[in-house]
This record gives sequence, structure tokens and C-alpha cells, in this order.
Amino acid sequence: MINCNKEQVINIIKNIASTMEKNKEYLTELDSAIGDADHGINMNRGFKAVVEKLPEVEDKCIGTILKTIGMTLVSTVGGASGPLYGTAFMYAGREVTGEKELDLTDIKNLFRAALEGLVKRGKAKPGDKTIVDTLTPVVDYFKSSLDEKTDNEILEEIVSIAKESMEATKPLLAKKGRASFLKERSKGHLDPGAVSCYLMIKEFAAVLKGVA
Amino acid sequence: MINCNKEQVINIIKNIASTMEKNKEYLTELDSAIGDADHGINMNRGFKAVVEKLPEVEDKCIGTILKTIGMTLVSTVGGASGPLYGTAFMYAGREVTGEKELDLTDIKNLFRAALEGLVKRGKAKPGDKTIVDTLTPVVDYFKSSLDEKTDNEILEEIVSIAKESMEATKPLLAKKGRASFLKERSKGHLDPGAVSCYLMIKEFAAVLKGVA
Amino acid sequence: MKKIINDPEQVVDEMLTGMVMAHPEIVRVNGFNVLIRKESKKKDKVTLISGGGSGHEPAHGGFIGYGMLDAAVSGEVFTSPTPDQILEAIKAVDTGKGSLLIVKNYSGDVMNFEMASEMAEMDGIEIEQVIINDDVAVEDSTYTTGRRGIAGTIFVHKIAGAMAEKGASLSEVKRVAQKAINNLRSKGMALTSCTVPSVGKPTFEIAEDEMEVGLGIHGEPGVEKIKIKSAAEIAENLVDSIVEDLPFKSGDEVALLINGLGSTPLMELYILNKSVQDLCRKRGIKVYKTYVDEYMTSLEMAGASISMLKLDDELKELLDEPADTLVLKQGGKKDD
Amino acid sequence: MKKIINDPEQVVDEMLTGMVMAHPEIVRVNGFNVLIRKESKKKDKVTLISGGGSGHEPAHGGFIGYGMLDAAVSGEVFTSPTPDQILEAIKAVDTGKGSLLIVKNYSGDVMNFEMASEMAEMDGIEIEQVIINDDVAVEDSTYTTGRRGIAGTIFVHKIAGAMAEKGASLSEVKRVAQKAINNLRSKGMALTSCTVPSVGKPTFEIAEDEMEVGLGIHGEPGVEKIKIKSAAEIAENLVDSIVEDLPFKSGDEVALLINGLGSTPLMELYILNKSVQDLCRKRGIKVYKTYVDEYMTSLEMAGASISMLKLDDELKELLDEPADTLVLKQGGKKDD
Ligand SMILES: Nc1ncnc2c1ncn2[C@@H]1O[C@H](COP(=O)(O)OP(=O)(O)O)[C@@H](O)[C@H]1O
Ligand SMILES: Nc1ncnc2c1ncn2[C@@H]1O[C@H](COP(=O)(O)OP(=O)(O)O)[C@@H](O)[C@H]1O
Ligand SMILES: [Mg+2]
Ligand SMILES: [Mg+2]
Ligand SMILES: [Mg+2]
Ligand SMILES: [Mg+2]
Repeated sequence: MINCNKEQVINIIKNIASTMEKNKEYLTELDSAIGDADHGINMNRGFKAVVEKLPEVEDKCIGTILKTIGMTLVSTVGGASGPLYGTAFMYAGREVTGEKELDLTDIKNLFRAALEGLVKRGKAKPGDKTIVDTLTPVVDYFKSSLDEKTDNEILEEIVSIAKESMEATKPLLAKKGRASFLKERSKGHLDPGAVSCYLMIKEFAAVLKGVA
Repeated sequence: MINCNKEQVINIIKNIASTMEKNKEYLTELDSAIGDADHGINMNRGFKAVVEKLPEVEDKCIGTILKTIGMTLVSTVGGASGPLYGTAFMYAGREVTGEKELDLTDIKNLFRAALEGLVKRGKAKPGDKTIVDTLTPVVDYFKSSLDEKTDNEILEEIVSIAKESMEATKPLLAKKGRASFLKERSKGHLDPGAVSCYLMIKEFAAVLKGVA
Repeated sequence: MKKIINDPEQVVDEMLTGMVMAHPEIVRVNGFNVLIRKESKKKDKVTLISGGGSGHEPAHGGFIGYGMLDAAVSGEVFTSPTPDQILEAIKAVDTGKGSLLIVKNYSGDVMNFEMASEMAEMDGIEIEQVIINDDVAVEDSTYTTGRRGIAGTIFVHKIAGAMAEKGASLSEVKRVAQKAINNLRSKGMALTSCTVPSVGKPTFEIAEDEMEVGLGIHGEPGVEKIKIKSAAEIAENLVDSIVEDLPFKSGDEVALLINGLGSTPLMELYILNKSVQDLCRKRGIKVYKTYVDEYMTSLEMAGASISMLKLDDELKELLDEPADTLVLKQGGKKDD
Repeated sequence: MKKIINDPEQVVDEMLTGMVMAHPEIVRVNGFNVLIRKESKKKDKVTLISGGGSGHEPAHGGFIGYGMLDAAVSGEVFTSPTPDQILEAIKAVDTGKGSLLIVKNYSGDVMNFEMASEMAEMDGIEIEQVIINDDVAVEDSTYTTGRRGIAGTIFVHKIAGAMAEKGASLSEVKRVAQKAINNLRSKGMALTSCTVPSVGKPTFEIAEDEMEVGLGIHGEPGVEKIKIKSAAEIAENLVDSIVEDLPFKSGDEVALLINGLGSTPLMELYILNKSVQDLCRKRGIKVYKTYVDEYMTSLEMAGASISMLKLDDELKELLDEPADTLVLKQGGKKDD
């Protein structure tokens, strides 16, 4: 069964950081269309700070690591995504306090808790054209019976679910965040937060599949 | 010998007004290069006001007509060209007070006085890249012996002298007016005021030659 | 990108440094993007904290001073400040009488200020918060985020600031701030986009004959893109939406704010003001006081917004109280 | 052309109407492009008249009021006002104590003000005149027109205005105005051109990676066109020229004005200010007071100018006197 040790957690985070750097312009471009042209810049600034912070907590438990990441994001990202991703990581971290290694149940709980934090902070519902749209189906998938699936199947499926859900934000009318002010004009564009969330899930799966 | 009655004076003024309207953009373009992009607008505004004022003074002497034109230019053109052309017309008018018809001597005096007014007001010397550059050689020409020339010759020559002198401002370095602030960069451009002055002389000659 | 800057990543820090170098009456809290009054904590008053992303200058630091704000927090360009910065602002001016946070209704601002309030309350500081949502371009009902806050914010700073200066309690200060918000409506338009320094190119494309109507202050596109119009027609579009929304009625007295978004010459703001005043007169709305300037900008965006605040006797009195900030200075006797 | 205007030919008239509608403390002289203090002629003082083309807002009307100007005359956009308008301004505020005309060194301005002085003197009004030529971009010697006047003008308004408010004689007011001019130097740069409304297109072309250095305030091109530079390098270019020209020396105390030309965000002006202050410190020049804002603009031109005024005790005291104008408001006791 899927398993994730601390080194892998650290790798996931570092890979997320470099994917945010690579996609800085792309995410910002997406945010230009329906927001204020800063999502990539925000995420990159946040994860750069996270990577700088990692050495301080590397020998703590995974819970502490995730909570520290959350706090770092809160205090460096700003905007909407800062408190949202920050809270998500803090909630995820709280779920796995003391752990040095995560099994499938831990991972399921961790994703559920992240979504809980996100929704508690942002009060968005699925379909509002936000981060929530990407994460919710992934959490739902984890709730289903996964007993017959191989690790690879699970990891591939969460990525394809996240991708589909992210792409599905395109025709939606935004109900939360800055894009909601555009009303009808928010339709026809991907939601930047949904895309950054997909990128994170992709890096998560890649490390666990050992292909990153 | 050359002769100019009141109707002709009025016609010259009206034709100058319409040539300023036609050349509004051209003069402004010239002023964009080495000044502040308003010479055509200024001249057009001034001569439009002059034409509106004409009916009030049409049955006065030519001197009064010219002085009124001068005063109207002063109070409507603004900028550098307003006081300059205004003073020129006022000085010209003073020279021919009481006249209903001008002979060659009157015309010579009138041009000389206009230049005097211009120089008194603006203190420019020939070669400073200003209106003075166009007008000075014309006044000089009037000072030479014109006894053997026909009217047409005289009228054609003042136009070609004015044209040449106007064109000769192109390589000059401006020493007066806004263009002087550009230093070396003022070279290679016609002086807008030299051009507007040439346009006036052209209209003057055209009416007296009866070809306008 | 044509900007007078050094490193695009350092614009906020350098700006704040340049600002306190110019104005000894405001002080930067060491290590934070927080500006406060030089004489803070000297007076037993409720403190007012406002803020948001940078790029809206003179907002918010320009409104620190007697009769308005005690502290202003700056985020990155167009990015709401983080909770730790906001908390620092709250603490730096805390007098023990409580703080009112003046927040514009953007998810980011609301969430970050909310987190900061929670932290401050844990530190034993009493916190109240008002959310400004003056922009009529977005309708409340269908959009759960509601309306965003734009330049009308200045009136809330002024009204709440005057009340705080009188020594009123936190709940009283909050009451008048909320009253101002309830009577406040705004709408904006833009002729050009702005360019975020770290992005390096304009946020949106717009043709030479087009304008955006109903936009915010973060370079986001407007609610609709239409053909460019005359000042009189622009005034009509904005005033109609504003007036019909509250609604403002014949006989009402209002304060008016004609706000430049960054690169609109004062000449154009005054021409717009003329049309707006004409429209108010036609509708029987009495303009009690008018402010025309750049108060809350979007970097170098060309455009303007109009804000109208319906006044009663209390709001009028508070509006007329003296203020002594970098941008808004009004006469009258100060009692400190 | 992207502007919030109606008829391009009517911009000056509509702007002045919109301006007095917003600000009851200034009044327009009926039928003229002249703004005056509401309370003019109330006091036995020398009157100060300034003006020039329009398009420089808030100059010059924004400096009418206690401690600065009595009247401001507006010409068409970038076109000096005509003598009859200037004469009307002189007469509208005349108290019998004489008038000082504050003129920037442009042929047009100088000639029009000169004609107006002649007319006013014929009407029995005592007139003195000072010519401002603070721009170091143009060298005196070789150019008979001399140097032009730019944003440093604001300091001359302030110094002379404070002196006039004390009840000083015309020759005393002129003396301090001339002293300010003698100790004043400025230089500007631009990143973009501006567009005169009645022309409808930019006055000059400039590439995306170029800037104009040493330009005036009428949209005229600069003395040189160079590759775009960082804020620190721009500051160095401008400060070096200014400092070496007077020259300003180590130990000198100065007042500094960082002036935005129209569309430069306040953010950039503050970043520029930081660099300028650093350079002054390095040279041992003490900055006594700093002003950062849009004081004298060129419509929507992006760019800035720096002005430095060397202070002695008298200039310092006059600079510190209170002022109460639309744009510049300073505290202190007013004695009227
Ligand atoms: N209430 C919310 N709940 C969930 N996600 C949200 C919410 N508000 C905004 N977002 C997400 O945040 C993203 C924008 O983040 P970012 O651009 O960094 O912040 P800002 O909108 O403050 O500029 C949006 O694309 C959207 O996915
Ligand atoms: N001192 C002067 N003497 C003669 N002509 C001058 C002088 N100064 C300026 N001019 C003329 O005025 C012209 C510019 O006029 P205009 O553009 O209408 O005024 P401004 O320069 O004030 O914008 C110049 O092209 C030049 O010919
Ligand atoms: Mg964003
Ligand atoms: Mg000109
Ligand atoms: Mg943002
Ligand atoms: Mg001009």
C-alpha cells in the first residue's frame, strides 16, 4: 500500500516549489485574465520561503513540517491563496502530528483535513471556480473503496481527477475571489488556484510513484 | 506700381485665415518636433478670431484694421507667436494710419514696421531660427531699388525669398523660443514660426497678383 | 515596462523607505511593511488600522495622521498583506482601547485580516472589523463574495477617524464606520491597464477606442468593455448606477469623491467633476463637499472612480472634523 | 487619444468650471480663465500672480490660497495666457500694494506677462516680475533664451507667498522670490510623451526602452534620449547635474521637491526619493524638508523632476510658514 516517508514529503515540497517557479508566469497569466495578475508570483514567493525554512524543521515530525509550511505560506504569500493554502497545510499537518511516515489512511486524512481547512477559511463550494474544485473530487476519490487498486493506479487516478476538475473550472462562472467580480466575463478561463492545486497534486503523485 | 486697397487687405487676411486652418496640422507637426505641438492650433485660433472681428472694422482705415488684427491676435493666440505676430500687426497698422489704399512705399514701410515690432517684442536676430528669419530678407528686398521691376516680379520674388529663408531655418540651431531648449536636437527641422510667416507672405502676394 | 524602479521584487520596501524619508510625521515599524503615526500611543483612543496590497498609493499610508488612520499595512503589489504584518500594525499602535480594522471586501484581505484579528484577540487586544463594499459594478445577490471595496474607503477612514479622535468607544467608532459604509456607493472606469512591476507587462489588453467599465483597483478587467465615451457620458454611466443603487434621492445631501486611478490628469478629473455635479443638480441631489484627486490608485492606470456618501447630521459633522494626514488635510481646531 | 474629456477645444473652460465647483475656496473671475482666492482684497498685502499654459495641473490654481498665490491665469494647453487675461488677474486681486508676477522663462510667457505689466502699469498698478529659470538641462551661456522654468516654481510661490502674507513691501517680496530663484535648480526626465487634447496624438515618439532626459513641462522632447535606466541611475543623473550646477556643497541645507509629471505612480516617486536622499547624504547635503507629489505636470506624461533649493535662515523660516492652498497645506498659526 501507498506509503510516504519524511524524505518523500520533503521532496514533494521541493518539487512543488520548483514547479511553482517554472509556472510562475503561466499562473500569473491565468490570473491576468480574471484576477489581478499575481497568483504565480504569490505562489512562487511563498514556496521559495518554504524551501528556505525546511532545514529548520527537517528532523521534526511530518505534522510539524506541514504546519510550518502552512505558517510560512500564511506569512509570505498574502492575497487569497496565502491564508487558503496556509490553512490547508496547517490542518493537514495537525492530522499527522508525530508521524515520521504516512500510510494510505494518513494520506486520506491529510487530504480531507486540507480541504476542511480550505473550506473553513474560504467558504467556497464546489463549482465556485476555486481551489476547492480541484481538491474536492480528489478527497472524494480517497473516500471510495481503493482496496483493489494498485498504488500506481491510485496515484495516476488522483492526478487525472485533479486535471479534469481543474480543466472543468474553465466554463464556470466564478462565485468566490476576485474573479467573481467579473461576473459573466469570468467564464471561459481556467481558475488560477485550481491550476496551482493541480500542480501540487501532480508533484505529490510523481514523488510517490518515484518518477519525479 | 503695386497698390493694395482695403478690399484686398480684407481678402489677404481672410486667405491667411484659411491657409492657417488648412495648415493647422502641418504647423503643429513642425512644432511637435522642436516645440510643444501647438503652433498650428495657436495660429488657427487667432485668425479665426480675427475673421470674426473683421466686420466691426471693415469700414475703418487700413491702419485701424491692422491694429485691430494685432490686438485680436495678442488676446487670442497666446504662446510666443501671439505677442509676436500681434505686435507686428499693430506696428504695421500704426505705419498706415488713415490710409484706405496702400502704394509700394506704404507696403515697404508696413513690412519694415512689422519686423520692427517683431524684433522689439522678441529680441531675435536673423539666424536664431524664428519668424524673423523669414521676414528680414523680405524687408531687405523692399529696401533695394525696385524701380525696374514689374509688380509681378516683385510679388514673385518676395514669395521666393520668403520660401528660401524659411527653408534655410532647417539646419539652424535655435537660439530663441522653446526650440532653443533642445540645443543640438533643434537642428534638421524647419522652424514653425518661419513657416507660418512664409504662408502669410504667400497669401499677401497671391491676392495682389490677383491669383488667390 | 517603463517604470522608475530598481529591483521589481523590492518596490514595496524601497517605496516605504522613500516615504518615511520624505515625511517625518510617519514612521515605519522596524522590519515590517507597516507605517504608523509618529505620535502613536500618545493618546487614549481607539486605533484605526487599514491596508491592502501596495500599488494604491497614496492609500493607505497617505491617510495616517490626526483624524484618520493610526497604522497602514502594505502587502506586495495588489496582494493583501499577511496576518503577521497586520498583527504587528495592531500591536504597534495599541492603546488598550481596542482597534478597528478597516477592510475592503476582497477574499484575500478579508481572510488575512480575519486571521490577524484572531491572533490579536489571543494577545488580549479588542478587535472590531468593518468590510467596505462600495462598488456597485457587482451585484450582491447572485455573487456570494458580494461587492468589492474601492475608493469610497477614504470616507470610511475619515468618518471613523474623526469619531476615534473624539475619544469614542470601539463600538461607537465601528457604528459610524458601518453607517458610512451603508450609505456609500462607488463605481469606476479605466482607459488603460496598469503593469505590475514583477509581471512586467500590462494586466489586460484594451484597444485604442475601448474602455473598461465597473472595474476594481487591482488592474483587474471591468464588468464590461465598451467603446470610449465622452466625459459627460462616462459621468452619466457611473452616476446613474451609483444613484439608483442606494438609491440617492432628490433632497439628499452627499459628499462626492472623484478619484483618479493613477495616470489621469487632474484636468480630466475636474472635467469629469463638472459633469457629475451637473447630473447631481439635475437629480436634486445636493453636493455638500467634493474631493477631487488621486486617493486610491491602481499604479499607472488611466481612469477614474466616483464615490458618493449620503450624509446625515452626524456624518456631516464627522466629515467636517479636522484631519492632518499626508494627503487629506482639513482645517479646524485639533484637540491634542 | 484616450482622455476623459468632451470637446478638446473646451478642456480649459470645463476644467476651470469643474475646479471651482469642487473647491469653494477659489473663485473664477467671470468670463476669464483666471482663478482667485475667495477672500481676495480682504487684506493689505502684495499680491502674487502666477500662471502659464494649462496642462500642468495642479499648477497653478492649486497653489492659490493663504501663504502662496492670490491669482492664477491659465492659457490654452501648453500655451501661455494672453495679456488681457493676465491683466484681469492682476486687477481682480489688486489691493493697492502692488503685484509680483511669477513667470517661467519661456518666450511666450515672458512676452505675454510683459505686455500685461505694461497695461497694468498704465492702470496705475505697481508691478514687479521675477523670471524662473531653474532647469539645469539647458546651459545659459550659449543660448540667449537662457534656461526654462520648471517645477522649482512651487518653491518660489511658497517663499514669496509667505513674505507677502507678512505684509512685506513689493520690493521685499521680490527680493526673497529672486533669492529663491538664485538658489534653485531642477532637472527632469520622462518615460512617455503626453498628448495635447486638440492634437490628439503624442507629441513625441519614444521607444519602449528609451527615456528622455532634460525635458521641460510642455511635452517637448528632452535634451537627450538615452536607454532606460534604474531609479538609482536616474537619481544620479539628475542629482549630479543639479548639485554641480549651483553648486550645492557639503554642509548645505536644502529643500527637495520630487515632482511627478502626470502618470508616474507615487510608488515610483517614493522609490526615486529614496535614491535622491541617499545621494544627498553621500554628498554631505542636508535635506531640511522634502515634498513628494505631482505639483507641476505635463498632462499624462510619465516621468519626474527633481528640484533643490539651497536654504539660509530666512528661506527656511519662509518655507516653514503656514500655507493653506488646495495642494500645499502646512500647519502653523495663520495671522488673518
Ligand atoms: N474563498 C475562496 N475559496 C477558495 N479559493 C479561493 C477563494 N478565493 C480565491 N480563491 C482562489 O485563489 C486564487 C487567487 O489567488 P491569488 O491570485 O494568489 O490571490 P488574490 O486573488 O488575492 O490575488 C483564485 O484563483 C481561487 O482559486
Ligand atoms: N523671441 C522670438 N522672436 C521671434 N520669434 C520667436 C521668438 N520666440 C519664438 N518665436 C517663434 O514662435 C514660434 C512658436 O510659436 P508657438 O508654438 O505658437 O508658441 P510657443 O512656443 O509659446 O508654443 C517659433 O517657431 C518661433 O518662430
Ligand atoms: Mg491574484
Ligand atoms: Mg508651440
Ligand atoms: Mg492579489
Ligand atoms: Mg505653446
